[in-house]
Amino acid sequence: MSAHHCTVVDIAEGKLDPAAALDFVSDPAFGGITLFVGRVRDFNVGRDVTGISYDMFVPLALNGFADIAARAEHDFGGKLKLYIGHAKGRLGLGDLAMVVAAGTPHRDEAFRACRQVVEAVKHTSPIWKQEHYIDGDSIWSEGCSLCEHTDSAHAQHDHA
Amino acid sequence: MSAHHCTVVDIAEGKLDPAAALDFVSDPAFGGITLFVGRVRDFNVGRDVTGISYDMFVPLALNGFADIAARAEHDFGGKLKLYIGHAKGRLGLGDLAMVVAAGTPHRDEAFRACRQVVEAVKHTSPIWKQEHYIDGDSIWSEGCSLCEHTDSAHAQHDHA
Amino acid sequence: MKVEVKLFGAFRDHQPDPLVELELSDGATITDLRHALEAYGNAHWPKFCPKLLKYSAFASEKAVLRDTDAIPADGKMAVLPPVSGG
Amino acid sequence: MKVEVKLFGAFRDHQPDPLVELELSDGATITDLRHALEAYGNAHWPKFCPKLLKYSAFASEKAVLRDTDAIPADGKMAVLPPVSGG
Repeated sequence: MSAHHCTVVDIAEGKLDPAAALDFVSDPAFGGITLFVGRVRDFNVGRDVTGISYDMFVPLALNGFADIAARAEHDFGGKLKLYIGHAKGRLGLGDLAMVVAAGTPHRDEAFRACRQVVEAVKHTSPIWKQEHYIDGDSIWSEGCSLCEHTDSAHAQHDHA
Repeated sequence: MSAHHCTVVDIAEGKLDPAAALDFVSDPAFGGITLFVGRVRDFNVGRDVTGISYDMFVPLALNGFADIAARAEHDFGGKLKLYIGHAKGRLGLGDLAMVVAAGTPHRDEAFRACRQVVEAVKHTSPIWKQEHYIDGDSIWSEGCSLCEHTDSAHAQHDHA
Repeated sequence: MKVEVKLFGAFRDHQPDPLVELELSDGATITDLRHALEAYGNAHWPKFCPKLLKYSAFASEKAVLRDTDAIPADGKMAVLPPVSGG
Repeated sequence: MKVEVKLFGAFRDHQPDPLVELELSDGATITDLRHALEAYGNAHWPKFCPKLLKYSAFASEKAVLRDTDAIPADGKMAVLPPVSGG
């Protein structure tokens, strides 16, 4: 599946690069490219945030990214290139947590494929976010259960 | 309206820069950034394309971009930064025709604002596309009428 | 009043200079301008397509105008065929 | 069989080493593992929250497993609390 690039970048070793994502999904046959960047912001649910740590089960996450890409390819046809990248480790304000890009012949598919992949990564990837606050407190975010018995009953999750 | 940057770049003088668009819409309070890039592709409606010329009524286009941004700000709240850029002149394959970026606190608004702006630019801006084909022929694309009396009856237009 | 009409898109193919000068009565509307440009096109442009003009709008540098609007006093107008940006 | 369970997310706060070793009977299922980890948590983790475990899934490096699935032969498992990527 050379049309899709899935990566996890440890913040200690490097940063996610939106330009590389755009380059990867560019193609002479593609007129539309949509990119999503998730950044660590300074405020969430009423508290001042100083950073976010991302814990991740890397091999399963990469397997899942490949599954998500295969699903998008099925849904949007073969003329699709995807870049799926997520950061790992302790991120500071403004650091990039997630970069997803989709390239397709036409813009509608690019927007929809990008959105579908972003939602799938956020709701199904084995990634856990711990927010650090200005008062020194840290809290693991509530999230989406991956249990079959809670399929339709997500634990409450925020939309960061 | 310093939260929005609207620009027209003549291909003879420079290129649209997605990185500049991402930088412009980034903000410590924003967790979601969505970017759209429209590129000249090599094939359209069954013909091999060698390039596209964009004609534009620049002052009216820039006025329209500002209106589009104001409308998005109204629809998605004040916590929004937009970058709206369009190229002008004779573009070659792979050149960037359009770059739109939206930054917001949460991703849903970023996706929706970016899409809304892209559609508005394509359907209402005084910009005209002439495709050049490998056989030497050139054709002005059909488009969306701006006449009030054809409001709900667009002339046929392609979705490049 | 003298009205200058800038040509865009497919209208540019009709003549090298992308500007047409028309003479209209003072207080003329966009509808009057539309008729005057149609007459000009029929007279001067061998490949003129009245249907394209029918789907075209008229605008100043600030806004697209309605058919019932008066032509602005400076007489600086543009004719906008159906748009195809992006 | 010996089963190694990697801890992620909030489970990491319970102990410095993010790995728990459990002894289960051969042919044990994910449900058996769930019960064994609950017993381990109750015994060793003062702040253990059974409700979080209830909403947690179990996975190999390849896939999330169902409660009725057998534990893979290599016994290498991970417990996944509700996820919050992005």
